[in-house]
Amino acid sequence: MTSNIGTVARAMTGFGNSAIGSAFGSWLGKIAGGFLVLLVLTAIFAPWITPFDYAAQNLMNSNAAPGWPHLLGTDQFGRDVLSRVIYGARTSLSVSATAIAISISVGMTLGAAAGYFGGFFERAVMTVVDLTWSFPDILIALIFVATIGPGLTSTTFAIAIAYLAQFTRLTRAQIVRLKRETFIEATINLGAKPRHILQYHLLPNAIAPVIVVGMLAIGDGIVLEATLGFFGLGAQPPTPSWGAMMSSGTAQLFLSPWVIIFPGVVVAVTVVAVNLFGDELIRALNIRDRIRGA
Amino acid sequence: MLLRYIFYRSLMLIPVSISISVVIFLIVHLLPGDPIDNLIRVGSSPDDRLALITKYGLDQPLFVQYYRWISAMFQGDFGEAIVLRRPVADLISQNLPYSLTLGGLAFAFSSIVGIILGTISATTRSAIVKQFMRGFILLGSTVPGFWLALLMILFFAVQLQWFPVSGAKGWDSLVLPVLTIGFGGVALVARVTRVALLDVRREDFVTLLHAKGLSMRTILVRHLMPHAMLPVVTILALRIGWILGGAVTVEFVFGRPGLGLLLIRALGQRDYPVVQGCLLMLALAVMLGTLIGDVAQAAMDPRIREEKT
Amino acid sequence: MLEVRDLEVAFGPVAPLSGVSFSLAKGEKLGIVGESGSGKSLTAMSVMGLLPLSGGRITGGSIVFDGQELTTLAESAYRKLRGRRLGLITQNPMTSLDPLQKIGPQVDAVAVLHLSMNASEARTRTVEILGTLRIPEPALICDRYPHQMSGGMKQRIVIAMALAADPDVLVADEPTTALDVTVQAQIIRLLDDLVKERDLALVLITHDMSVVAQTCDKVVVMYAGRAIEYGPVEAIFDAPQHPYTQALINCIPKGLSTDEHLSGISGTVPTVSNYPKGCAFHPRCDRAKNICTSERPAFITYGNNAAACHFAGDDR
Amino acid sequence: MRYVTKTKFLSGTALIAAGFLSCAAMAQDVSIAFSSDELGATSYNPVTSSNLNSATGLIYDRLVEQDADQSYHPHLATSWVESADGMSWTFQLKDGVTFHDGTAFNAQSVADWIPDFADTENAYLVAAIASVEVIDDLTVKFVMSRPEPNLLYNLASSFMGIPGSASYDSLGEDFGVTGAVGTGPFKLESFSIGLETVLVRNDDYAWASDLSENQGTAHLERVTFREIPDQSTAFLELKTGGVDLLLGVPTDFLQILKAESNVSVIQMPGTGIHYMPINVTAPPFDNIKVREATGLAVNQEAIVASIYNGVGAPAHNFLIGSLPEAQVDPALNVNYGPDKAKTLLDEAGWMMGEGKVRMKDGVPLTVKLFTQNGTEFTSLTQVVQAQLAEIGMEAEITVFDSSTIRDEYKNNRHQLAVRGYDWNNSDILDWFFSGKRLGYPNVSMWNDVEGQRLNDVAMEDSKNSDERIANFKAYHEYVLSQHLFVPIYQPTKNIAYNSDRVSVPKIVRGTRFRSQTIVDIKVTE
Repeated sequence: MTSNIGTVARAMTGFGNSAIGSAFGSWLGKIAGGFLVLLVLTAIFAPWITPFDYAAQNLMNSNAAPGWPHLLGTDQFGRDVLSRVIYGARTSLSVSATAIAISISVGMTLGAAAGYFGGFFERAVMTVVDLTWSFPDILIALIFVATIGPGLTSTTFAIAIAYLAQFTRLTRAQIVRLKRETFIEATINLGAKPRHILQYHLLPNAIAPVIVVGMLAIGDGIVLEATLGFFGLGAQPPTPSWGAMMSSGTAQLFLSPWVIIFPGVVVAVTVVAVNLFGDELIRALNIRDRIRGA
Repeated sequence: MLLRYIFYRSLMLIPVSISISVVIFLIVHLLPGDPIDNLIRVGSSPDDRLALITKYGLDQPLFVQYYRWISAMFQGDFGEAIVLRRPVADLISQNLPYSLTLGGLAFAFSSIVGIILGTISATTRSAIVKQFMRGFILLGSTVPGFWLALLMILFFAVQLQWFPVSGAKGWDSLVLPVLTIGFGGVALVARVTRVALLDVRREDFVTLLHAKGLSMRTILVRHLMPHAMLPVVTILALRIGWILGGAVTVEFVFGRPGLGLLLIRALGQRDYPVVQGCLLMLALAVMLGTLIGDVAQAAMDPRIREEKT
Repeated sequence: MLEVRDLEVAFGPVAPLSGVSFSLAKGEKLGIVGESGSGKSLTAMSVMGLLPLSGGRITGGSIVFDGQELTTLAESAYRKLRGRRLGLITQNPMTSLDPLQKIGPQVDAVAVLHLSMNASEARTRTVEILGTLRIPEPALICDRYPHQMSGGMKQRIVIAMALAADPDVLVADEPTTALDVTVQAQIIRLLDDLVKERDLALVLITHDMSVVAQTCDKVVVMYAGRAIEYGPVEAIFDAPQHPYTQALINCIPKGLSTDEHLSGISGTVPTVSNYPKGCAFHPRCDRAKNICTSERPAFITYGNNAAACHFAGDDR
Repeated sequence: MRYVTKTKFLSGTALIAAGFLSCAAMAQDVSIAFSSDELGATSYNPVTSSNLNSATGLIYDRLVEQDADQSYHPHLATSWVESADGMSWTFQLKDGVTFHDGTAFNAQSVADWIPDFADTENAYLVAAIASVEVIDDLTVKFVMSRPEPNLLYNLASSFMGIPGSASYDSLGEDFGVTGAVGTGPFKLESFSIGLETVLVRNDDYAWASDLSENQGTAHLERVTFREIPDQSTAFLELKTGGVDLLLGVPTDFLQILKAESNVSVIQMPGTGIHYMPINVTAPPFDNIKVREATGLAVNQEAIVASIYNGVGAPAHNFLIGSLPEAQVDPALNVNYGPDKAKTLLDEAGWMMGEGKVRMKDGVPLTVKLFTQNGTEFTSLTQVVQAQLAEIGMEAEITVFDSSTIRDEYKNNRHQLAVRGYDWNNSDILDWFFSGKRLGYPNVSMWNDVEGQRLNDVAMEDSKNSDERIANFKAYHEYVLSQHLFVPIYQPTKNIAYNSDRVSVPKIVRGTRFRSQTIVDIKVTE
């Protein structure tokens, strides 16, 4: 595939900056970053923050509207929606982050090997990568979950596989670019072993864009997890995840909309925050062009 | 030159297709469960079950089953659906038009609107427009499709009653699904267009175009757009697979038949021939998409044309 | 023909260029010389009216071309000058042409736009100009793409574009930097000939003092966004007033003698955001005194040249 | 109609047009959304298809019909006689019945039809019929290879709607897809797989069964059946007038539907049970005391009241209430009894320790609870999980798709599961508890000598229906005594319709909402 995919990949990973938007952007970036930190802290300290047990049912008080003591209301089992949204942050964030971490490590290995060794190996890897990249991610995830069974583990792997192509491609592009740089050529000419070059010279230099793109992909991962949840896969009850909550019976949308609307809003806000913050990172690290190079 | 390029590029697809068919076959047959459970009903005996397994050749070793499938495939025979009891080719050809209509319209919608919005956002001087576009693009690429679909129905179909809630009859049933899929697509295309335009604008030759005294509009239309279209074409070509199979959630919510829904339903029933057929179709569409993308690139960019022939 | 006075350029809050003045008549060749980042290219862009492309604007001074004030000129009127009366040659021929278009149309466009020619007239003219630039088989070249040509050839195409509408002033922004040494000389010679043949005014921007010495009539030496010395080439080479000019001249290898000491300039060019107070050159200057760190030197005319140094005119 | 509603928003001239549209709408034209469990049919061939929907019953008539009380009523057969030894059945057929293609329905039609079942997945329905003899034009005799007290039940099934032989043979594979010929009150006009089926009135129809009030042609001229996979979308279609009838409304929607002024809901007694099978081979459930305790932990009444809003009935044994075999010794019924459950667990050695979970030999009482995706079961499973926690049993839920969960059962990886069945015949006991079908469908993995003996007697040695009832009841009671499952809930079948537009008989006859009721529906708007 051609280098234009680079622009595509870059475009997909963040919105370009503009001179005027710059000041406004960094202000937004601060808010987005602050929100994300808060979210992660909430997820970590969920047991101490939640007002109720996320799994405690109270069938006599089901579908209660937001109010006191259930600030965001209760679901059809009388469980506290706020507590579930907070615990849901745990599930959704950890599933997505773990998935992307796996995706990055495998993708970087594949991409680095492909970019470094080139030839038939590169062509084979990239053909597969391009194909999976063009395959709808929801189908990849659905087939994968059908194969190894539902649950958080398989959802995690499904998301990891769905986004593998992106990181393989990005790493490869970084490596190909770096390989042309003089200091690497020098190292190669000095007779260093491929493993050494990859490990000490190429990968450290390639990692920043990959990490940032990975961060942005966490947002996509959250959405994919939610969509899997819509098909009843993903987190197993009573474990809350945003996706599972949003899909907990579309009947809820009419009966007790807060059960579905609040997780939806949290997903939207989180993903937007992830994107804004990612943009700031790209700007701060000045790696826009390197992401473009993919 | 271009023809030569297409020829060689197509040759590469043959080994890829064969490997893909093996992968698809293995994935489908490694799925736990089997289609026979979906055929037998209360009252049939365990012997009836065995008879069915034999009838559909599911007791044969995997490679025998693969050989049968692939050799039939070479004669254009997609096989017979086990649970759905129809020729797979029939099922696909019944569902494909729906996918193509929905996908094609969503594709056209997102390309045209996306390119226009992307161009506006890259060229506007107004900070408000810029921030608005930024917000739109951000939202468009983050909202889950099923969520958007439900909201669309609630607002446009239930509140305003402008369009039917679901179904696939008449043009008006297409509007909401196309908008739902298109929303994300528009955001993506606008994003790519915008970034590509901003990238090209920084190239040296653009300075020289200005130095020639060309107007901004001439430069945009004659020089910047063709460049910006290279990545846009790439992403659009890559989306062909998404068009055919990626609309599952939208098909589900809007009650439209389609390849994605057929595939997911067959997957649930382990209707092997249907799943295989659909996946192969999608894979072919994806390969065709990358081929079209590459060819379009080559047609547009003389550098690629030479590099690859 | 062209007169620049106290030009000042700003990008948002930063002002990377100020206090640049020079004048140029028909048939004259002016060199603007300095290290990268000294503001040479900004000067060129200011003259071409292309600063807004990179987000900059002119905040002070004037540029008068043929009696017309350019700094306040409307964009539409400026567009009629660009390509028609002001020609630009850019630094990197590799990236100066639209890679998706054939050579012919790219050159034709100028004549079509400014000389109201139709396509075939413009093509005839293109072929003719390419021929005068010593490009072999000009008619065939028109049907080729930029990537199919060598760097030197591409730079000739760029020159052809600049010349297509018979301009009065040619601004050449480091036209040879990206080229092989042998080609460099050819291009410089070509420019030199063109000035003679067509009675052009040439602004040649370069970091190479020797090119200036060979080619130009006048020279502006720039450092850290300011002109620091200006005058006829002979005067400046004979008696450079600014220590920086002196240093640049010292950098030119004089011959092939093996024991010759080639001096460099110690230190680095400051970036826009941290221009030193006073004379921007003082941290690298071996003659710097207290006054140099606090007061910016004014332009002092000394003989035929003028220099911005507190010690201009002093004997060394 | 949606378009009528839409025009209301438009101005005066459009209102006149709307008037015309309303007249057109008065032309007895309705659209019906299938329930989610009957989606995805690819053919209206009743003989070979494994998945038929409600529209099938409108195209084809059956020889006999079954009512909600499980009694049998004549339809195309006016009467029947079973020989004393059960080895033959003779049916008198209705006179004057014609197929949609104009050919007459007679004894030969039946004789041509039964052999078509050979080698299909539906062959078991006629497996006991050795041959079909045409006695005269309107008399046909089934010669049996063994007594089959269940024959009438089979004949009343959708799969035994009678197709016209001529068309069946000429269309071949395409029968039921491009065309379909039966004797039913409606003819197939068009069938778009996965989208909709359009039926038009059979104007010759004059042979409805006595389950219908209307004995002539249907009131409706045109019925459009639509497939809408998402339940909430289907609900919105009903609300906005896109469909007039919703077959199969999930219980969670009832509350919302009742709030809609223009929507009426019919609740029919269901034909199935939601229950929790217990894998008797997986410890700790190999101990009958633990199994019994599990059953005592489930509060059926609370479940019906809370998650089903009082709709439907609690289930206390394995069969639907209307079957005579369900009337077992009350002592054997499974009821809520948490105290006894705790005692039983104590006796089994599972003691309450410090935490909320019982322990035995340092092992916590943690079990796997499987279920299928789809809101119906996942909600129920979560409540069951909470109720099990009350007696100190920690259940971990896994939600599978229907194919994967069967694979788990077959590989004996399960302990508890929440599932349901839909079947209005006591032979369901054989299906789920026969030692021949361990894993799936026998999810309880129960293989017991006495159980199998009682099963064989009920399945094979029943000469007539009274004997069959007694045998199955005995088998049912024995199954209950072994605590192989926990009965939970008998759902109702809920049908919602737009009461502004259509009138539907208040009392629905038959085992489900089918042709016998649809011929009585009128457009009233």
